[in-house]
Amino acid sequence: MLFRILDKQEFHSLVDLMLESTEVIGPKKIGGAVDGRPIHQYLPLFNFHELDLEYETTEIPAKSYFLPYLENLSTWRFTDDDWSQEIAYRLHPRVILGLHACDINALLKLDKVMTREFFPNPYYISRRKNSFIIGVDHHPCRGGFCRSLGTDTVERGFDLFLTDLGDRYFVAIDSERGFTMLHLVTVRQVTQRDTDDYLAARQEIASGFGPTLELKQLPRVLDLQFDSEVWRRWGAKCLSCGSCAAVCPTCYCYGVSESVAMDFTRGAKVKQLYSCNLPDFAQVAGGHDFRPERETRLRYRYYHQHRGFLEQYDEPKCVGCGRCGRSCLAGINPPEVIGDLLAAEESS
Amino acid sequence: MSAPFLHPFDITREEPLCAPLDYNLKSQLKDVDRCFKGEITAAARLTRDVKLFHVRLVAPEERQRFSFHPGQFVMVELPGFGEVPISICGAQQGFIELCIREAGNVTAMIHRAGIGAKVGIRGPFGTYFPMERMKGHRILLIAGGLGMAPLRAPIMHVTENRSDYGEVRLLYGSTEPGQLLFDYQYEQWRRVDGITISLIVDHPDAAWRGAVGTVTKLLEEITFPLDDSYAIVCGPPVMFKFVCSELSSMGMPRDRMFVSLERRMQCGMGKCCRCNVGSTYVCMDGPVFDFWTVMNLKEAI
Amino acid sequence: MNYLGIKPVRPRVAIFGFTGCEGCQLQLANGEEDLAEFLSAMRIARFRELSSADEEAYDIALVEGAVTRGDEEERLLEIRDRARVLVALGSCACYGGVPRLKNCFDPVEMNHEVYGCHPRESLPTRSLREIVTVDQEIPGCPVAKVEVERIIQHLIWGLPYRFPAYPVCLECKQRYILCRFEQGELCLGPLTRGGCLATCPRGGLGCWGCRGPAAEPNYGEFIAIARQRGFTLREIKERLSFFGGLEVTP
Amino acid sequence: MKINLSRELPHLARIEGHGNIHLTVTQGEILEARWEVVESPRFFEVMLKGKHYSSAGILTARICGICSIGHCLASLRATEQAFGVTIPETARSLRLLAKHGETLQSHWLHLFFLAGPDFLDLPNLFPLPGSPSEIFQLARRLRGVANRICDLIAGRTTHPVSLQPGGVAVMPSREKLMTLREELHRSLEDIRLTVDLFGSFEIPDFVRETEFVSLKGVSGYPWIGGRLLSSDGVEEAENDYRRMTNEYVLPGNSSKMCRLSRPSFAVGALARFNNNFRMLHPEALLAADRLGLVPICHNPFMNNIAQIVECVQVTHEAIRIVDDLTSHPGDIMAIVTPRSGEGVGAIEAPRGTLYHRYEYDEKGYILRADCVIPTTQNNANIHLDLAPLVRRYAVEGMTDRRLELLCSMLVRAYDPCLSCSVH
Ligand SMILES: Cc1cc2nc3c(=O)[nH]c(=O)nc-3n(C[C@H](O)[C@H](O)[C@H](O)COP(=O)(O)OP(=O)(O)OC[C@H]3O[C@@H](n4cnc5c(N)ncnc54)[C@H](O)[C@@H]3O)c2cc1C
Ligand code: SF4
Ligand code: SF4
Ligand code: SF4
Repeated sequence: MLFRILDKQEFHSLVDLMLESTEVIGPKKIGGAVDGRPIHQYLPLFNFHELDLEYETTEIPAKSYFLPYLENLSTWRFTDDDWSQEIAYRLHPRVILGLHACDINALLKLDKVMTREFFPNPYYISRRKNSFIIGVDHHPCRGGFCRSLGTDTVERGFDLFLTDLGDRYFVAIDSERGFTMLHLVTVRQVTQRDTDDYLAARQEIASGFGPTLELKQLPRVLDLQFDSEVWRRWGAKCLSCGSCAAVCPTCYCYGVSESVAMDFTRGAKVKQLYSCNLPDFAQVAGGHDFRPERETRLRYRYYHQHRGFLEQYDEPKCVGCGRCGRSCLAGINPPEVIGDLLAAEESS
Repeated sequence: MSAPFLHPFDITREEPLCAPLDYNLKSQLKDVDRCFKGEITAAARLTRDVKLFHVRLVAPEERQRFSFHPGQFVMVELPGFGEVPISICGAQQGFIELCIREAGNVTAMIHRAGIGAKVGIRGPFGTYFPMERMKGHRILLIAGGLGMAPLRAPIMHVTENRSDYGEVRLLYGSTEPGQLLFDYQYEQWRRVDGITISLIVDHPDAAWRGAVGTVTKLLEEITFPLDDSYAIVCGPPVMFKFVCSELSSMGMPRDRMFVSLERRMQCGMGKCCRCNVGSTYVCMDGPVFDFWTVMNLKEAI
Repeated sequence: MNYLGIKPVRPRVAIFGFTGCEGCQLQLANGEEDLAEFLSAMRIARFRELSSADEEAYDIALVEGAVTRGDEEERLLEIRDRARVLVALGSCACYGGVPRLKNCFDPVEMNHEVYGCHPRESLPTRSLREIVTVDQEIPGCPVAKVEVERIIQHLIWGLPYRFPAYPVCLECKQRYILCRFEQGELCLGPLTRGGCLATCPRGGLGCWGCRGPAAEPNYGEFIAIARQRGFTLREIKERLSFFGGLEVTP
Repeated sequence: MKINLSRELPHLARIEGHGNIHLTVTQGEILEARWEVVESPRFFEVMLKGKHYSSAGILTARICGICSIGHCLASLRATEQAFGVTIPETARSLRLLAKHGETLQSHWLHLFFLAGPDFLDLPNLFPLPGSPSEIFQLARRLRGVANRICDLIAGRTTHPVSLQPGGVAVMPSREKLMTLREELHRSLEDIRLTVDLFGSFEIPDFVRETEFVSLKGVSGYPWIGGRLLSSDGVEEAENDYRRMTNEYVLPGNSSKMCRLSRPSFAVGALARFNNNFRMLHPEALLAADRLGLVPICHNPFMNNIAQIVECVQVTHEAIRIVDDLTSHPGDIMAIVTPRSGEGVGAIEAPRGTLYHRYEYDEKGYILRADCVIPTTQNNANIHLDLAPLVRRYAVEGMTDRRLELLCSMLVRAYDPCLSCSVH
């Protein structure tokens, strides 16, 4: 990996240049909660001042720019007794600016599912390859537990990654196009002082984390505690609303629905991201349901995150961003649920 | 700035676009959601709610390259209406045979579509029965109810390669005589292909002369040793669970029995997660599993 | 035009209105982009609000509004007799809707208060299914035109329509809408059937539950959450009872 | 000339709600010419009791599916008056824009789908399969613009969500407002076509002198709040609306009736025009001129024409508001603190002046509510128009069928909203 130093003024010029020619997505403050906490989302930017890199977290992850909540898979045109299918991929380049390490790690996990499987997903690949990703270092956020999962830092999956050194950014470059992009402005080589400052900054960030969860035993515990009353307790709270999966940067499951115009001349096949907590997720014809109770569905989600995915891809699917816990009205959050499970295993 | 500084990545241009002609090849698969166009050339009613469809791929080239293994399934698409997973129950002279029960909206609509209607076909997907491994062995083919549909493909495979296999027994149970699928083929399988067929029904009618009861009862007939045999068991989960436990108590190793699981599926490609059992995608790691694996899947049955 | 080898029928549709605001009927004339296709997909036998044509025979009856008078009940029974398919259009028809709110007041006093010494006939509000068999319900206040279109198509095919099983929250999140609870407001989104594209939260208003319950509403936990966030039982109950579709348990 | 006629026209078509006309003419003498509202009463005023102030606007919007925005705005205004809340200027503009959207929605619906077929001699304006008529397309486009205004500002075409106590909950983005402006601008051409179309219709020539009541325009054509004015010279404050409406109950009609200086008065587009034509935009005046609408006009059928004139007016006003909103956006929500008190909100709904009045307890729950609906105010006038109309045309020897049609056209011209009137 190559490193460069970018003055903040130069960074401003770079963003201005990007805004001139491409769609730029970045964290933007869109309001506040009753408790006064600011709320940010990744949204299209129109000028540099809308960008707020000091944000703690966003409610919705950047996943919707790669796996949109609603996506047209194909369009049908009907003529008498026949039809044709049209498939279109998103081909416009765009810059996604200001992703934190956890979100980039989440993309790396999605990459494993979407690009390297038996059936690569062209809709995803097209969006992924057309996204220029600039990450940014930040201080630990409330409710996040990325450290426990080792996703508080990221080594790949971005084009540029910025660490704030006060008046300048320490930039990690991970792609050819990232390197080329930096040619548009003035950058300089890293000096010893920069490196020292960078390490100090990293050190400061690292020291901000609270205690971590010990997750090594978790996959085994999940099997052992399959019928634990922990699931009943948390499951009773679940509203079956699907918010957790909607805001999770790594959840990718979906449902498909098709529609046809009232005059039967055209139709569409549309994918909508779904959630395994929703009542009909595993229902089949005739009404049989493989996971009929809230608790079995809640349990399934934790299984997939921390055991199932691990079995297939050697890593858990969760990046510890804490979004699911923050957006759950019932307050179901991984650190507590996992904590309860581990405790149940201890005491049994 | 004049020129755009990010160059669009065009997935359709990067490599020569290749239609997914054969899903069994890990070939340069690009447009995974594009389906073959298939024409319904024949539709025959087998029972009150089951019809057998012959679907012929419209493009000759696609027809030629379409190949499948017994046990695999395709996604059948009614454009603008919906898509459902259906096991391939046979393929002959350029058409695919699909045996479809009217179970809900999409299947009801397929039942209504007239001859000549065009449907979309994606696939074949999934794992298949290990017909190679079974060569030279005795085979038990056991079906309950609509389980006969996925079982028909292995039967056809056996009849076409009869000399490769040892003794073949078909045990088939159904609720009532009118629900027995493919009854017009039994004679041929018996007389020409030398397959022993035992039938049983729950609710006999006046004309029924055969056995009465559930399919597990037919297992009593089996006298030969099972440790060197193979079994394919298709039917509802309760049925195959019973049958497989019975078979293993009779001495058949659990990894020599194969079953086909049914789950909700929306993609067939391990993306929608709807068919997940624990960490296993029924569409990719299944639908055919050996019974040992199924026993180890939490929530599988 | 054939669709998948099937020739779609053009059903004869009659539209009726009972006690309600007629806003749902009005939705049928909205959705300008494909209004012509929509209206041509059926033969409108009767639609008093927009047409003076009046045919006796029809296959599908779309009935809007709740029943609050004897003559309405009679007409409903007659419509049930004649229609092959009876559809309850809108929350009033499905659940009694807003008109049901009057049921918690004393009918005599209520009448006196509004009409003085000339009281009007008014029975306790009932939904259609409290009187006749309803084949299909289309909830919403007002109904969502897109959903009506899909349902009409399903009626044309004679196949049941499946509503989303998920509550409003999912669509809310998927549209980048800020949670109303986070803004200090009450929202019935976690209980209410999705499919409205979270219209109210998107417009800056908590959900009022016009579409009735989602597949598995968790009332107990919902009330606990709302109370914990400082809403009184009175507020919560007022909200839950608003459109008549949700359960109001203490 | 002797005419014998006994007609019941039950459940009149192409009006909102259920109403009947009873006609009995024997030997040319009118025994009965009666307008009767048979819509089921819903008792909104009672339902409102004990409701939290945040529910009032949402509940009362359900009085009517066509003028839900009007009801909501009247309700919010009454609540805000009761609590002494002043809403921010931008919110005021947004509300007016939503109001204009509704006026367009309602007027276009009435002109094309409800009244229009009478002039075209059609049962309805439904398109024929495969070939929708040009008039249908025109109606579709115009209603489309109206619906999009409401969608954008109020959050939905019917039963608004963003109009809330204290102001408006969301500010539409600049881009969306700009698109709307373009659309409004383009629709002016369609409005010109509509003016031509209605100019080609033969409007029945019938005159009966009556009193016209509306809000009083001060700096512009009046829509939301202000003083009340009658063409007979009565003027009252918004809070004293009851002296203007004088509601009374008639046995047999589910709707109440109103009177002022005479046994009946009229509200609505024609009343607004007659009372405030001086405030109209030049283009609106031009349209009135082209369509032969001259103040003070006493032909109730000309209400249709007054509606078109108002559509011109409202479209021009809407364009100006969008310009203001894009150039100086500001706050859209004021803080609302409930207190005990009472407040009145008067609004010019599409069919005329609408009043809501609430009394609140100190926690913001409603103690008493009163809503006076435009159609209630028009009912007596409709009723009293029928006999002279029948008399005039019966003398001309008109056929029964024509006469019947004319009577229904008269009722329709008022664009009555019967669910509203028996809220
Ligand atoms: C691998 C596999 C092979 C199958 N082979 C056959 C076959 O050969 N013949 C046959 O008649 N049926 C077969 N089925 C079952 C068949 O797919 C369902 O009956 C069918 O999906 C019901 O769809 P529907 O739209 O008619 O019903 P609905 O109840 O309207 O279903 C709605 C949606 O739910 C999903 N769904 C519902 N039930 C099932 C189910 N059991 N499995 C998967 N998805 C479901 C589908 O996505 C469907 O679009 C098979 C299923 C699987 C998984
Ligand atoms: S499961 Fe929760 S904490 Fe983990 S990645 Fe998803 S949203 Fe974040
Ligand atoms: S606003 Fe309502 S519907 Fe949306 S997420 Fe919050 S609770 Fe759910
Ligand atoms: S958000 Fe709630 S109240 Fe609003 S339309 Fe949807 S279901 Fe109805």
